[in-house]
Amino acid sequence: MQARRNFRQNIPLYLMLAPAVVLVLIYSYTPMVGIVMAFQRVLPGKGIFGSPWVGWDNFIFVLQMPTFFQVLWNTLFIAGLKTIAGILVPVTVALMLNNVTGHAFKRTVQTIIYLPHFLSWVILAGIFIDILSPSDGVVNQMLGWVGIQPIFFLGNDKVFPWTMVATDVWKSFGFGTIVYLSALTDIDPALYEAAVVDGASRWKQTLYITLPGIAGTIIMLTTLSLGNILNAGFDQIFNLYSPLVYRTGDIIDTLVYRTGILNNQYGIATAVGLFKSVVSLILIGTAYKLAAKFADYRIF
Amino acid sequence: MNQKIVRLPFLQNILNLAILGIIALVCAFPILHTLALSLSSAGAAASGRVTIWPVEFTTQSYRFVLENPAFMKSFGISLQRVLVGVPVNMILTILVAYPLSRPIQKFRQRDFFAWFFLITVLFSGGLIPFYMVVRQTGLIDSFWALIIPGAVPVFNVILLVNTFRNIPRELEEAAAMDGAGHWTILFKVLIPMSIPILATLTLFVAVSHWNSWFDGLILMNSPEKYPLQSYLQTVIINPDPRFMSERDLALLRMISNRTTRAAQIFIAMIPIMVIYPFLQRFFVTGIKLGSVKG
Amino acid sequence: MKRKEKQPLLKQSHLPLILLGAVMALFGLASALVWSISSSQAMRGLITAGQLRTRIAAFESTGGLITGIAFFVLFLWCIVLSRHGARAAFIVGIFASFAPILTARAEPLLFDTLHLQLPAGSVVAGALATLVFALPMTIFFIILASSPRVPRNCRWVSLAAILIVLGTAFFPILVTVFAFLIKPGDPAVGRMMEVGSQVIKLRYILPGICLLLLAFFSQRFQARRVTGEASQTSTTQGVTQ
Amino acid sequence: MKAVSGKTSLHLILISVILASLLLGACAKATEEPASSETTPGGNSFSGLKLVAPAPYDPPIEMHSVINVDATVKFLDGTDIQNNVWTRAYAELLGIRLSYDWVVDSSMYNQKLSLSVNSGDIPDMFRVTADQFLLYQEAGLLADLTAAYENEASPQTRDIMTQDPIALKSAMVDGKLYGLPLTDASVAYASVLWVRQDWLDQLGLPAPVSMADFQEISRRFMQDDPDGNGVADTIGLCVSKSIWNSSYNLQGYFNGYHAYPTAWFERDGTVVYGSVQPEMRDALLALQKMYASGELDQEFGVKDVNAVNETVAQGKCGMEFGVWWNPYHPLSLSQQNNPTAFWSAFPIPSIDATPAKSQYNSAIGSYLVIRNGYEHPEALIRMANFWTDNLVGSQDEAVRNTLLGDLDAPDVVLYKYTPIQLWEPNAPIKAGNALREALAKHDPSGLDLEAQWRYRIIQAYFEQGVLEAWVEVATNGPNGASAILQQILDDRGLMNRFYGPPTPTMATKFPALQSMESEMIIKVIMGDPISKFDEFVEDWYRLGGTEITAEVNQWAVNNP
Repeated sequence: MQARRNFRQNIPLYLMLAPAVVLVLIYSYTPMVGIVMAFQRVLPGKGIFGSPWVGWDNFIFVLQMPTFFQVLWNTLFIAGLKTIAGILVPVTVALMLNNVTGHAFKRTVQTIIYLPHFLSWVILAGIFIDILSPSDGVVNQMLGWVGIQPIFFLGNDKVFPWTMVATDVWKSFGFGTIVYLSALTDIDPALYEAAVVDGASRWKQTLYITLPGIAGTIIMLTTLSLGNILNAGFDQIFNLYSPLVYRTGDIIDTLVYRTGILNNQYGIATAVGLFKSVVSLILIGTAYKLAAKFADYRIF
Repeated sequence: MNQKIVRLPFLQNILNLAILGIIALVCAFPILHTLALSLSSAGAAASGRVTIWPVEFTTQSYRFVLENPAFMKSFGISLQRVLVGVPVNMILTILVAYPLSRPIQKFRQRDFFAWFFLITVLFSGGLIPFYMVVRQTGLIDSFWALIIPGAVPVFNVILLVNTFRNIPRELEEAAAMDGAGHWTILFKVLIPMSIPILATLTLFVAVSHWNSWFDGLILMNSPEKYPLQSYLQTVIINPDPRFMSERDLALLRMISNRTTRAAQIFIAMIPIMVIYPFLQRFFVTGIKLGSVKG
Repeated sequence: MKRKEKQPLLKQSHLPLILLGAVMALFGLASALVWSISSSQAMRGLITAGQLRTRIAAFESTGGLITGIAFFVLFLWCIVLSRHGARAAFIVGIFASFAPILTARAEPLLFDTLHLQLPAGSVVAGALATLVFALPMTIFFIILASSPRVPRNCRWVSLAAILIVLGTAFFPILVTVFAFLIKPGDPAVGRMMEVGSQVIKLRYILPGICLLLLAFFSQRFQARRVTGEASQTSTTQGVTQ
Repeated sequence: MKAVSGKTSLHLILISVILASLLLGACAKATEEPASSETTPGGNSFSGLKLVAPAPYDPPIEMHSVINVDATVKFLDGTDIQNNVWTRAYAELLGIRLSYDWVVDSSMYNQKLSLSVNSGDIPDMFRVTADQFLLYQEAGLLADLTAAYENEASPQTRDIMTQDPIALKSAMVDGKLYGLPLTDASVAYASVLWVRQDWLDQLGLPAPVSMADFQEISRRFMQDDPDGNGVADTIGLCVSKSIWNSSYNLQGYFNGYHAYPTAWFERDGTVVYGSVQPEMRDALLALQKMYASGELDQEFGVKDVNAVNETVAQGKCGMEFGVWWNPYHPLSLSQQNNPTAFWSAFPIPSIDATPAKSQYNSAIGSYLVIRNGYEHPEALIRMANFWTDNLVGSQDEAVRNTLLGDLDAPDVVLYKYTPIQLWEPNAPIKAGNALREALAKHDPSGLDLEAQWRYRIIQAYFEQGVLEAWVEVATNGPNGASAILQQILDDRGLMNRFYGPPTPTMATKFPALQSMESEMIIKVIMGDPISKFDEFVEDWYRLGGTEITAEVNQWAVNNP
């Protein structure tokens, strides 16, 4: 009885969920059948059911690919640097902004640094290709004034990963700053007054009050980004990389795209994709456990 | 709670302001440079004399771009996509977030549905199966292919679920006492209380529709149907010169030289810069409510 | 206002003008020959482009120098022997004598000393050298055509010569600028280039012939006037045309 | 009052003369209005044109295809990709109603094709790359065209298909033809030696025939400051760090020593890999000496093509190995600050009596294929015939204006509306020879429009001293680069014996071997001991070279 009454009462809930569930079933779950391709030698035109089953061969082939570990290292290197920089820069900028008294200046700086976050990587790629070009790019011109030889930011494979990190930080540190700024405003001002009474220097105040105050937010944001460590930014790199920098610029997603779509090796591409999904599942799992323990943040 | 801000000593304050000014300039410079480039003459741009200020001012490239039918058509498609896509996404996000925010006792299958949506973020079948499904559902080369497949933005759902959970239970129980059903609770209590987060999500969804380029390239059958970013991707990330004849290269240089590219980039930024200040007020509080409190 | 009395171009003999016209025509003929022979050899692959360039450069530098000096001396001589309008014309004309000297040295002057960087640089250098010849000669003929003292036939010849100098000087350059900068690949421009390459050969020849004609008419006018005076029939109002 | 009127009339005439000269300038502008082309390209019918076409299909057949476009593709008003002069020609003259399932930007063509074929949506006729061709053939998706080719191919099409020896062979699997190769001149990718001719003349040096001449010229170019700026900054040979590129490459130098790096060739009966052959050793030693004496740029190992373009523009570069069209780019850069700069092309000098051979790979990039199961595979052959019979080598200006593109609207390129474009492989050589004959006869009438234009440019160089025209003279003029291509095609060329898809071991191991190879070459040139080459040869065989060589020989057996 209780179950049926509950059910009748919850009918509106099911009605609400129905459209979304149907759409997600069609466009997210049915394609998941394609994961089977990771264990097949995919023949074009035969679709998913006609290709022969090869078991773990694709994965073995991937592990033998000399470029695979280089790509894995690139992904971890670029994503890792992005995460670290994605924390340090916003925190410092938030601290600096916090010390600004002029309200108008604070708001304009906030508005300007937050705008790049909303621009698409296609637009930004167009802009960066133009200003970073070795021959007539503005950045190299400025370097020229200081006497530094022009650097081929997007073509030299030693410099490329660092350009990716720098441009990504340029785009997204505004978002992080806003979050940390709002966390800073939550710290109880009484703590500051007590510290001033004890004669703590400004530096000590930052160290013992401000940082612990926002530590929770920092940990929470870090663990969240730890989850998608393997997504080192497909949009950004796809629009900015070129054969010149494949050695250090290629990441898992771009490798999957090239081997899959361009070289028609769908089995291998899906295998790499599956490997990445499993690893990021494990990472996200641990990340959320850490987040729950430290900053008591739970999704549901 | 007027927090007494301890003023920095004079020198440090100036230094702080200066550094922040430089940071703001570094952020704004590329955008200003693009604007300056788009307003300069092709000759000035080629010889690299343009930094922040337009050299040999001319609106020639804007006239050229605005007369270019392909650009205007894709601009229209992107606008259409945002106008249709945002309401669809927001409605579905709200409809999903409400049931998932009900307490477990009331709605025992809540966690099942939660994981149902979360898994789609972690696993995707890959491009080929997705393309096949979109083709079988007859969406290839239709405007709806840009809207329907991505209709349920799961990250936004998570943010909204948290917001709904933070709204104090008493308000709901009070409404329930007066015999309000789920729908009235949703519309009368929850939505009015979470206007800031809804504004933030609207901005995020609008921006993601405006900025997405990959689905346009893959799912559309002819360049006339590309949304703006897909069109820009083919024009700005210029094609491989190796396979072009001299005549094509000369023609391409005329079509996508630096100033016309800059003009197209800048026009693509205008909508975002227009709606951005209006919604900025909301999302500082919105973000705090959604992700931080937890 | 007393009507000016017509006079021959030069006082005594017209030798300098004749020589000037002859030297100019001969130099034109010589350079046309050198250009067409060596270019046809080069086109058949008998000599390489490098050898063609050196041969032309050698001819233009030595030949140009001698002709330039000859022009200069003859023009001076004409200035001495002429009065009023004719003298003014010859004074302007003397500047044209620098043109042959300049042709061989236009490129090194423009690009090595001045370090200019121009698209179609050699076309510009060619135009410069032509300008140094065409401008003074055009003004020379304009002065002669418009000064009342000059005999009528000479004025008609000068009139025609203006067009000839302008045509032979600037038409080829106009065509080359069109071909390389404004409308590459256009068949109409292609046909004009064919004409242009023939016209360029006449650059010195036709003006030279015009000078010879001037000398001839002026001398005939001088001879007829002498016979006229001898027969004492001229009235004070001026000579019957 | 006759005198007064006489004087004024003279003044009037004078003024009119000056006006006339202004008009002279104006009339030059008159040529700007395009001659009104008789046939309005939009809606013309083909009756006015002399076109060769077989009896059309009755009733007309449907054919679905796909095509790529890019920003340069333009349409005349009233036409678009689905309805234009080419689709109308196929429909009216051949009875084939061609329609495009999808049209995509060139940069996304391969992705879109791979997506639609793999999801079972295969067009009737479409263009594929070499890898896709083999993959789809292996999956049984492609129709057998052997019969259709034998019965329907016109002599003109057969000539085009056989001009490049390996074109048809690369499109055959087990003796059956599965696609029409989109022909391109493989020989156009062979290397020739480009030398600064004005420096040669200035220093009075002879043309480089032997490698000894080459070394002498390189030394003199480096020492004698030919650009005359008083600074010893000129380099003998320009090389970039991508040493197998289409310009500033090293394979030309190695070919002079009869070594053929990165290429496979037959030696005493078996197919061997060039980079590990003994001749490489002497070439490397010679290059090492050149580097040590300063004839090579000291930082060539880190300079990419753009950086080396810079040295050419500054007039520091004396010689380079590159392809035949290098004057168009990058050598034209050397004219920036020295208008008398002039490069000449020479065949590869040889170290000994036997003339050196330039190596080149097969340039067949893509194929036209028909879906297996399509009822009319011969339609593709008929469409190919329509192109070759009416366009290749034809002087009919009306046909070319209607089908290829009207010179009065130069930026509307009509032939881009059809994937079936069969350009004559040896076109550059044939055009060059035709041009040279016309130059010798001083009569351009026999040439097509574009060649006539090149004739005029060369004429302007020779007869009016327009130095910028050297680019045309150096490529198509007398003993220009296209003439050398003819020699390479006859007996002074070596086609890479292996032109198949990567063999299994090659797919996994070859990239690593290749990067090992180029690193070794650059290091040895920059001073490492020659023993590094010997070590490389051992490592190459040990790390997969032996299996790859065996597989290549296996492939060579059934691909003569």
